[in-house]
Amino acid sequence: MSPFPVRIIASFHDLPTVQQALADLEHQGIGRNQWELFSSQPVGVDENEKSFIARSALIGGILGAVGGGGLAAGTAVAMGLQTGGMPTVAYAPVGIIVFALGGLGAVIGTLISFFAEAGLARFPDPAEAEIGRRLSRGETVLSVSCQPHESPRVEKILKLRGAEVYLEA
Amino acid sequence: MDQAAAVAIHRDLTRPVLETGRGFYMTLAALGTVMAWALFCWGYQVYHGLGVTGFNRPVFWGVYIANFIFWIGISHAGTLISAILRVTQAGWRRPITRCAEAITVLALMIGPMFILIDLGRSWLFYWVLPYPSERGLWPNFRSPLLWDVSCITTYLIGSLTYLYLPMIPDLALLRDSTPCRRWLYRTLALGWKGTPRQWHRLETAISVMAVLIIPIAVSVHTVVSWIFAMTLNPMWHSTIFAPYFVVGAIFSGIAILLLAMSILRKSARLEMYLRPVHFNNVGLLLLALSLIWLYFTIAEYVTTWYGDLPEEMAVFRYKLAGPLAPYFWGMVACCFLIPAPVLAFKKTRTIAGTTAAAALVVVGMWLERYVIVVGTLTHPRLAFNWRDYAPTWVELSIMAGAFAYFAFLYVLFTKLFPIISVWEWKAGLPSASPPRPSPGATLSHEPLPR
Amino acid sequence: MTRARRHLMYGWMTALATLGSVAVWHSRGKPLEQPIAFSHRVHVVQNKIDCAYCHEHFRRYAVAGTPSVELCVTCHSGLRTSNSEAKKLFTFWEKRHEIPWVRLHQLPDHVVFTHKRHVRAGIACETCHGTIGQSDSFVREVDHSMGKCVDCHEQRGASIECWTCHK
Amino acid sequence: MPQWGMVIDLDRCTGCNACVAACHAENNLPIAGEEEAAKGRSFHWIRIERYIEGEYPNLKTRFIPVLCQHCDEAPCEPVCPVFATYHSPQGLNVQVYNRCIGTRFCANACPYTVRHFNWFDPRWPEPLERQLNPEVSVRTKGMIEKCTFCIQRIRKAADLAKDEERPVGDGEVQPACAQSCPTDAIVFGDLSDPGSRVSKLASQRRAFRLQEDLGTQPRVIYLKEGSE
Repeated sequence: MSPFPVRIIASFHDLPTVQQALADLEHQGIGRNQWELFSSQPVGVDENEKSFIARSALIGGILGAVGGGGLAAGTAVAMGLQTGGMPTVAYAPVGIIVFALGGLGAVIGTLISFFAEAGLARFPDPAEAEIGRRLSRGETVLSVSCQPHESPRVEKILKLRGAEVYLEA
Repeated sequence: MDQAAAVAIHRDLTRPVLETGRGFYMTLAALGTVMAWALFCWGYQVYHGLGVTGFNRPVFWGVYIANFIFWIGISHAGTLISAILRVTQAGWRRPITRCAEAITVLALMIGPMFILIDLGRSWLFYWVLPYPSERGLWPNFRSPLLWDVSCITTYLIGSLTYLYLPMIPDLALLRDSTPCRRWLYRTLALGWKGTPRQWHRLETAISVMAVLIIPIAVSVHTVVSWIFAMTLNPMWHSTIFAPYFVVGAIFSGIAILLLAMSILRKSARLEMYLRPVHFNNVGLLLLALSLIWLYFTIAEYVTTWYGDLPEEMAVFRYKLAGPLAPYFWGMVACCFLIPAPVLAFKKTRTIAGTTAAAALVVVGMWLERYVIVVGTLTHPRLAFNWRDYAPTWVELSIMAGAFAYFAFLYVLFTKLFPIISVWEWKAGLPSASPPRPSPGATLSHEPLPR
Repeated sequence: MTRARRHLMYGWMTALATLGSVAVWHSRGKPLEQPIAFSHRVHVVQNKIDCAYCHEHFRRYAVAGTPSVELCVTCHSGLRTSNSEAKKLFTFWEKRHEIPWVRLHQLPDHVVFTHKRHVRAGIACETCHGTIGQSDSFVREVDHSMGKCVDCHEQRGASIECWTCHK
Repeated sequence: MPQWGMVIDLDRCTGCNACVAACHAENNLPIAGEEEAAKGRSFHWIRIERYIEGEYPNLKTRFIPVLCQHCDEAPCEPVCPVFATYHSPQGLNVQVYNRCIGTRFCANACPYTVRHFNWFDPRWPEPLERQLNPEVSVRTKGMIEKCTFCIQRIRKAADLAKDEERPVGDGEVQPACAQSCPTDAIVFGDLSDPGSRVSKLASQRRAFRLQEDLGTQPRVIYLKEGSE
């Protein structure tokens, strides 16, 4: 249960207006933890929060490479069959498998960390259908959570910035 | 951004998804007929054995393997080109990236199919996969075919990811705005909301993938070429093969991308989005690749000719002056002699000009694959065994079926998903440069009404 | 988890369990019908006859062999058996006709197997043939899977080279 | 462990094809038929290659019986994705038919073109299907096959020798081709035994190997034709 019982959803026509509205809200003591922004366009975020995706790709790549090397070399040792006068573990083929599976690991690492960080592949919240409809019309949606007594004030600020507001309990 | 412009873009780019005309069904039906015939031919081949093809000893491979290389080459259209354009932040890439990435994924579904078709005992194809069995048998990683299995698997998963990631916001858009197939878009959008955090992570993931996919794509055609170059056969055992194949792959990939762009432009009414400038730019890329291809081809053939080794010269003569000469010179005409001048002059580098050049290049590159595979195999080292090869109706039908299958999948793809990235196009509009600073934190405070 | 989802999961589990048991039952195999209801148990356990007495080739040849009707009669003619099944033997004998035993084990064409090498290496019949000697019916007990062969060869240090067993 | 090898004396070869016929009978080779053979799909694990030198009327025909060379560094082996072909400790290049999935990569990699592919299920004209050798499997469609140095005969000899607790003697194993050669041009035996007939022949100055420059280390050693 959120400590803020009231959720106000407002849609704006463009991003700069939203940012002005957010500035207004902050002035009124409505902090970062109280609002959420939805946009159909790329928006910037706080760069202080580092993404783990690149490192995850690297880790996945290393795991894949080690796994690939193990698979290729292990198979050669386990089968123990001589072919073409090659050594049991022939380095060039192992290197190729290491490269390929390293790449695979990196791709999977990227994908998993992206899903985890972006909070995807989870059951959506039913309230989002309305937000989605507004986004698909090219609007930008701001959702503000607040205490009941704050809600008229928040609503007023948003409306002053030209938002179309609708309330939700 | 202008609201009206956004609405117009949204309408234009999702129109092919929403409006289905008679042409769509007729196209699918026509392609489906060809595919059904090819499927029958494949069944016929599996039932009777590979003898129904034109293969013999020593020409153990033919049209199927040529098609395998060709389609794996086509798959370099997308991912590699779109990745390079993304990494270099070419602004004009926006309308063509998804179109190209879809070609990659679909071509990668066609190419390996030919290995399956080419197997003598196709039903045992899973023996090349590493899995523990009671027999305790594993595949042989020393074999270039296993390198192919590994690299193509990686490439397929990588390019699927690379196609899918930038599609997520558009899938969410369709989920929220279309009346049809909502379950599909809801499932695929994975609950995308469009929060700043998601946008940021998406862009990070796309840029990581763009960097990753380039070496992976290069490795794929490298190992495809090594299937040939690792043998001791004359004119296969060549160090130039890996880069030669990669260049050829990108070359044919760009050509098929141009063709797809040209067809989409008309059939999906995207004239406003796929403009002459895009054809001009991709056409220039094609020209550059045509020149590089020519350089590699000359390097390959001149060294053979000058070295004058008897086994190699047998193949060389068979290709340039023997029964394969029409194919060889056709390749030279289609890959360089005709398209290069067309692409070189601004006057002919029009939409029609680049499309025609691209069509020729696709044909030319198919001929190149055929000449490489068949030329060498007809002339093994012991001259007693030399023999010609001609494909039979079974091989040609299956090949036609593969082309139809590719077109079928592509038509279906454009029906299910917007072929031009809606959000990327919107983000590329001049008025839409997204404000980067953190909202709420850095903006100036204006006096507020109480 | 929703109700429907849970039901779906139960459905899947039931289907898998059913498939599994069908597979197990299938691999156990059904007893074979023979022209004479021969009992290994009576011969081996009750009358203490050695396997080699009837399957006489196994020390020298690839196949162990089934006994000829003549061999059966050697013993049975001296026995006053009222057993109806044993009487069938004499109808074959009188017609000078071999008993059309139904073959229990047939290795695929690509496998080389000799009883001789295995017996001479000291492998007991029961190692592969299990309890057929104590059984009244004919059930295919020998596991012909390659994994079984390879495991045993590895344990005993025999060659696991492909061409040892494949032809 | 014996290291099997073969010597073929080209001076003695008359190109009579007896070895080809014997090999067919011994190893269950399918009869391709006229039509298929014309397409280049005949099966001969050993074939007599003919090279004609000179202009009419001064012709000289040379014969080389070519069979699988059982290379120590065989180009066909590493390319198989499923280990259907590998090198046995006795130096044989072996093909495991039932493991083969029919990529035909080995056949393309072989510089001697001695590998054969089963384009169809095997066929024999009546009554040849009744003389199949039970010790050799019948290959079905989609498999590669090739000369095995009559491994069934090697296996049989080794089995007998093991019973008698002695090594396989020289000359005890004879592949069908060697056995049927009327001029005794083909000799088979253990190359690691310096006293064996095959070793002695192989150390002659006439000895050469086919396409030696490729570094494939073949196990089949040819003796040059004498030049008078």
